[in-house]
Amino acid sequence: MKKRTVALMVCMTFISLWMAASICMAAKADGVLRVGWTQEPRTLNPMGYDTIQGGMIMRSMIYDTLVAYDETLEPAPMLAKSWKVSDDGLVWTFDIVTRAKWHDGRALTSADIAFTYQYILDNEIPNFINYLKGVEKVTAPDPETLELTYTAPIASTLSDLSNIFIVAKHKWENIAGDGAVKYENASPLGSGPFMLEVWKKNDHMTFKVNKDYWRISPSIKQVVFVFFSSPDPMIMSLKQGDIDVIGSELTPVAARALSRDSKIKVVKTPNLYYRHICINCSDFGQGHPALRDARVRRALTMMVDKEYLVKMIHGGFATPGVSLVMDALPFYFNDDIVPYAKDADRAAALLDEAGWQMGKDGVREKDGNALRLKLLVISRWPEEMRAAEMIRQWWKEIGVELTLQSADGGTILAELFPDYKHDMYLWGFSGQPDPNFSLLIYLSSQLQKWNGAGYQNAAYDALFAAQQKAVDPAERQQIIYQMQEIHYRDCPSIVLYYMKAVGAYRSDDLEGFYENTPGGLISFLNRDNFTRLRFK
Amino acid sequence: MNKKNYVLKRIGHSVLTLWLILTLNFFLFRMLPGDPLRLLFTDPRVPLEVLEKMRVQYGLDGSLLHQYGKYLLNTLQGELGMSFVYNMPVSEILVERLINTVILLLPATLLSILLGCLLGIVAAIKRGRASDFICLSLSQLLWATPAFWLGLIFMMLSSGFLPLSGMTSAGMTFDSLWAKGVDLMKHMAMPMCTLSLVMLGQYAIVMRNSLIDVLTEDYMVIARAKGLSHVRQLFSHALPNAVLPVMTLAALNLGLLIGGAIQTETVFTWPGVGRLVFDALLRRDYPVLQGAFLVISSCALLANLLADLFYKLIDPRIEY
Amino acid sequence: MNAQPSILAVNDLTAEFRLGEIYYPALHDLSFEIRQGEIFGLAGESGCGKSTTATAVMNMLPENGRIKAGQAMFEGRNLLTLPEKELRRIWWGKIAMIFQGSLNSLNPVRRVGSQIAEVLVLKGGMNKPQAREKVNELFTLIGIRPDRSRDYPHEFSGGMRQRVMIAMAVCLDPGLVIADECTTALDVMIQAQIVNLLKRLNQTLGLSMIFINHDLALVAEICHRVAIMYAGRFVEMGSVGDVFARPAHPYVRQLVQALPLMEGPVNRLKSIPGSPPRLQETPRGCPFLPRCIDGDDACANQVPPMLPVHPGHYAACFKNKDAHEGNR
Amino acid sequence: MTGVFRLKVFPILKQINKKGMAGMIILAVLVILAVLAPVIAPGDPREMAGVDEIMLPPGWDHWLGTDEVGRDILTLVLYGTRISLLVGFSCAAISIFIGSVIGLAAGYFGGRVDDLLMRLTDLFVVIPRLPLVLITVAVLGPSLVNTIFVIGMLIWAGTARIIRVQTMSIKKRLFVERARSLGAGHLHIIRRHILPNVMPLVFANTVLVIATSIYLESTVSFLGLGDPTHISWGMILHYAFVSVALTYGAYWYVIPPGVMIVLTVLSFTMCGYALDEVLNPRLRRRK
Repeated sequence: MKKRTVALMVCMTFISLWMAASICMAAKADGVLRVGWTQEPRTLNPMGYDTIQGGMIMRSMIYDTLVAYDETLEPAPMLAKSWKVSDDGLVWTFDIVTRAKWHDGRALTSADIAFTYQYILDNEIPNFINYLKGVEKVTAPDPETLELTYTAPIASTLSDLSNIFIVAKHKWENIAGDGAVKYENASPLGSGPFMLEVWKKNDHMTFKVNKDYWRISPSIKQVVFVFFSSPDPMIMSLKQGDIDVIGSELTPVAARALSRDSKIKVVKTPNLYYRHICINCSDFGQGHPALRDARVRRALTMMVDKEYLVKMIHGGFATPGVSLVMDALPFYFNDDIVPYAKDADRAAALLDEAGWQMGKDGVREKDGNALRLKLLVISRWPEEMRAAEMIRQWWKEIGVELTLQSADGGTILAELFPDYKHDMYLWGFSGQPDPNFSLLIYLSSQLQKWNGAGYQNAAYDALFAAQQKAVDPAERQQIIYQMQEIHYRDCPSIVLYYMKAVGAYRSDDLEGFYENTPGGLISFLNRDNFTRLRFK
Repeated sequence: MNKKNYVLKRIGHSVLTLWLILTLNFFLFRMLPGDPLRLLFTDPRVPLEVLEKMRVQYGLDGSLLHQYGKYLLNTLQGELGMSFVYNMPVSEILVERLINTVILLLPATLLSILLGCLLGIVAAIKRGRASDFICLSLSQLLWATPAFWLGLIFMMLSSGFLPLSGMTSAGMTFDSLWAKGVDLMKHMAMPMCTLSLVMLGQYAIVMRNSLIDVLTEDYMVIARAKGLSHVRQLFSHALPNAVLPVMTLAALNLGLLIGGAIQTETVFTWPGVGRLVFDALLRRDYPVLQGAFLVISSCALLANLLADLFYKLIDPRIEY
Repeated sequence: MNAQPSILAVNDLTAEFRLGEIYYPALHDLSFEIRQGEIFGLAGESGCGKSTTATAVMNMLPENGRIKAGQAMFEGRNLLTLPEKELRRIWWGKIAMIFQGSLNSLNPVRRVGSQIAEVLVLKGGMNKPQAREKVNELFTLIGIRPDRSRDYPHEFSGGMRQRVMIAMAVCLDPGLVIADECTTALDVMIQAQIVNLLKRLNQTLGLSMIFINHDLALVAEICHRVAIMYAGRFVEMGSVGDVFARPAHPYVRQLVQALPLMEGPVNRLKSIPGSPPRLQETPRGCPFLPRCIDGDDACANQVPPMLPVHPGHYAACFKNKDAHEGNR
Repeated sequence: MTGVFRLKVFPILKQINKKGMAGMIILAVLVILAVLAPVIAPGDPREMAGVDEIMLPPGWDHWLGTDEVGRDILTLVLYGTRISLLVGFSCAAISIFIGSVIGLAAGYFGGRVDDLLMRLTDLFVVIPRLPLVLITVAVLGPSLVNTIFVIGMLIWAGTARIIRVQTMSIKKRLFVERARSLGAGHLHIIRRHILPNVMPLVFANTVLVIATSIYLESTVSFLGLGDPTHISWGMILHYAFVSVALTYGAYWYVIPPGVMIVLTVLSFTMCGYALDEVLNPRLRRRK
């Protein structure tokens, strides 16, 4: 009897609490920016390994780098006020600022930077080791000077260094090198404009402003990243005003839905990101033999109407892909290349020429081998399955039968390595502000690594080596133009479209965003947005 | 067989089942296509030597049997490995998430049992009449409704006046603990309703059938013959008996509840175990999946065992 | 015996049960009376309507049953027309019941003591300590240690549970106790204990009782008067001596013949070929006709009423007169 | 295996309650819709319209509106029926087969075999279903065949238990003893005596298993582990969720597939219970 009464009372209390809840409201504190985010980082340990691009912005809030990018993705000073390079391109000398301070008040000197680089080199930190390739010696002759000595000139040095976060020597010298990757770094010690306050995993991450930041002082007091698993609740929360900004993850439909709202501004920026169909052209793999013939690949490329796909699937939120360097890097993007127009006759002629004759059942064949291909489509993006469906129909016109298979990243990688069992796969590719990385993925030396196409071309490899050493930008531009032409002729991949970063913010509340920098509103490439924006 | 033996036997079976779960858990994740480490370090820039170093760190070296032994040993010591995604021990993540999940599931379960029983009682008392038909149909309808869909519908309906995601309003300041509680309650309202409603149907049906059985028992005739009022007959004599199967069901339903939690937590972005599983699935965080699966299964196993023992001990009609 | 006033008088009791949409008669025109201090037996095959009679008399038929006609006069009031609110005062306070499945008659999740105390408090107007006192007293009466009143039903043996049930039945000193198959499923020794307890209570408390049982031997042993039922009707009624020594109805005759002469093992009623009619089929004539050895056309056209065989001895058979005389 | 299906269809149909009948009629309609989808659907599920036809609310051209790439939702839902029913039936076939074999073996042979098989069954009863299905599908990779296979492989435990109990009770009956004494082999006894008696229960159980499978598949698909090349109802809802239909207020995108799931699961359940009531002697008394 008594127990029942207690239970009843508990229930009643609960219900009344809940009803009271719908009346009470909580107040939003001033100067708190709430960012909707789906790509929760793995770790805030700068040495820790993170595939998720989303984590870069958070680290860049805590940590500074030696150099940064400006709005046009050109190297700009940060911890280094200025720099010079020796005539042979082997020795770089950086002047380090004197005002920089760690969050604990200690001064940041060139010794910290040298320590960071040395630590990476000594412990082969996977995150950064490639950015210090060719570094022979790191020295800090005095607190305001840093010297890097390379074994060979590297054109992308500044861009590379802008990716490495500088850690405090007095903290990290106590962390054993072999544990660095797994180090949890629960309370990161940095020198950046923000400090980590709370990270409730899977829920939110709060940063408070570093009032003593040596560069500029942000006007916002706090940044909260609210983590979502799926876009819809996030976007509805923006509409409701539960969050203030969504960085760069809007789909065209969402952007349409939001642009109807007068309180919200939708922002489209270029992005260092494209989606492509990577074709297995390796002669050692188990892919379809026809794909080893560049003519067949060109015919297939011709039969993809990228304009149409962009219109159908990505609205105005992408541009048709042309070359393997994104159009967000206008200096290196070869705009002389004219994309193939969709032309079934020419494509058919190419296939005929390659010896693939139309068979009775409408599928081309050669030596009893039918031109039946399989495309693995990454399962994360349903819209790409639809793109693939359209491609399947276009290719059917020229007698190529395509089957589609949805696969997650792991499955694709398992097909890829080490045997190159696939025919082709549709995936995304994220570039960097330097074209180096975009070019690297078709090098023979990248087989079993980045080179998913299994593409091998000595001329291409030689050009790559040449551009890497070309410290003169104009010269480098010319070499990179040539490389794009080779890719255009050989078609180891079909670059489908360059995606735009689409974000949105509450324009009734916020102002001061830089809206043209590639990468979106909230991005590593655009990290000064946090110090720049303010509440109305 | 006496009680003690029965209990021992039942516990023995559960231990055996636990071992099977552990084994299943281990080999399930070894069925993955490709190298698990490749999945972790999808960036092929990582040098192979580094990869091998990582392999040792994540316990992925050595023969399968060796790994299995190590896995069993570690698990028994409560070590569930390191998350691929978050650089922290799986057990730590799980503890935090479990608390959040319990915060959501406990009231939802209580509510669903309460409402389900009410519905079941009404149906049983009005057996064969229109209200019975309505209650029963409603219960079956709710039972057939997927939690995720109901969640979507609720989300569509509640947008504008209730927060749609998370457990707390991030970036808000609260004057008092009370305001904080209120905030939690508002976040909880929709996921809790969703879960309660989809669970409710089952309880209603079981309650109805159980109560109908009880009402025809001799002691209910005696209770009536004793001249007790209807209310007293129901609450004092029928319900204590009829509620037993419902309680057992509640314990056995733990597994189902977790399934519901995965769906609702995903839809409403609730930071619990369910969403952890979902996120881990998307990001292929296998250590977390493995750990979460083990914990979930063990909880279900324990609930199952307790329900069984509780039921058999309390109900004299069951023979051993 | 005749001098005792009657405590319950039942006239023309007819009851029906609903199966699907249709009501089928289950009890036909039952008339009998129970006298003060008397043990009245009701016997017959299972399904013949004994238990239904008991519940119908108390006006507590299950939901799908209803009383069609008749009266059950108890203390000057007709139980069959009283509203349930009024009936509750009579139930247990004046008329109590003991059931067959004693395990199921006691609520399995409540302590036995509290089940008795519940009645004492709610209907006997006692407070809790008084009720506890009374429970102890009753337990002593039925020969169980009073401290066991805190146990649960399943902790008792079958016989003990039945005794607890009896204690519960008599706790408010009712005028009448209906004992429905209260010895079934108990072994012979325990049966004897129970029967002795009932006899003792009958003698010491002057308890009237309806003793429903399919075991004729037991009925013969404990009852003063007895009625034998077949297919929802009385086929014979009279004093135990009359009915068992001089059965007038062919059905009863066969039953009695099947009884062992000496007191022996329990004899179950299963030796008569054929089976009683189902509830759904109501024959126009004598329901026993298909199994009767000396029925004729007259029996097929009309249901035989209860005809007096002898003062206080009635049988529902057109052929009974001779039988009675012959047995003299 | 002739003689196994000694179910007399018409007497059973006569005994089925009204709800069961309603369920059967709905199911019949669903099956017809699934079979005739290409004929009655107003469009092609793969056909996508231009940007100006996306997310259209219901209207004359598109009775249930369009999705985010301009496909007709009515068409998608109709084709979804095919996949969902296919999944339901295939999963049930696998699970019933496994469940029957294990249940029969455990019940018939008893002893050690029974002990062993029942521990295995316990395992699958205890383990929460959805996480296991999700994880296994994730491990094997998302494809329709995998989904069917996994669901079928993981939900047989209930069936096995029911069949075991029934087999044991039949085995106890005399005629099996007699048949065995005549020197019949185990297979013969199982086929001639046990299967025909177990089959009705299996049948009723199958219907319930189908409901469970459809429910599970829709959840798996919704959570993004389905096969994007095959449109099931769960998949449509998944697309709706990731294409932010809720923000758009596209109720026409969210409601129809869900209603179909509920309707299908509900009608299978009602049929299952109704059949169970008729075929399972244990349940008859509750009527």
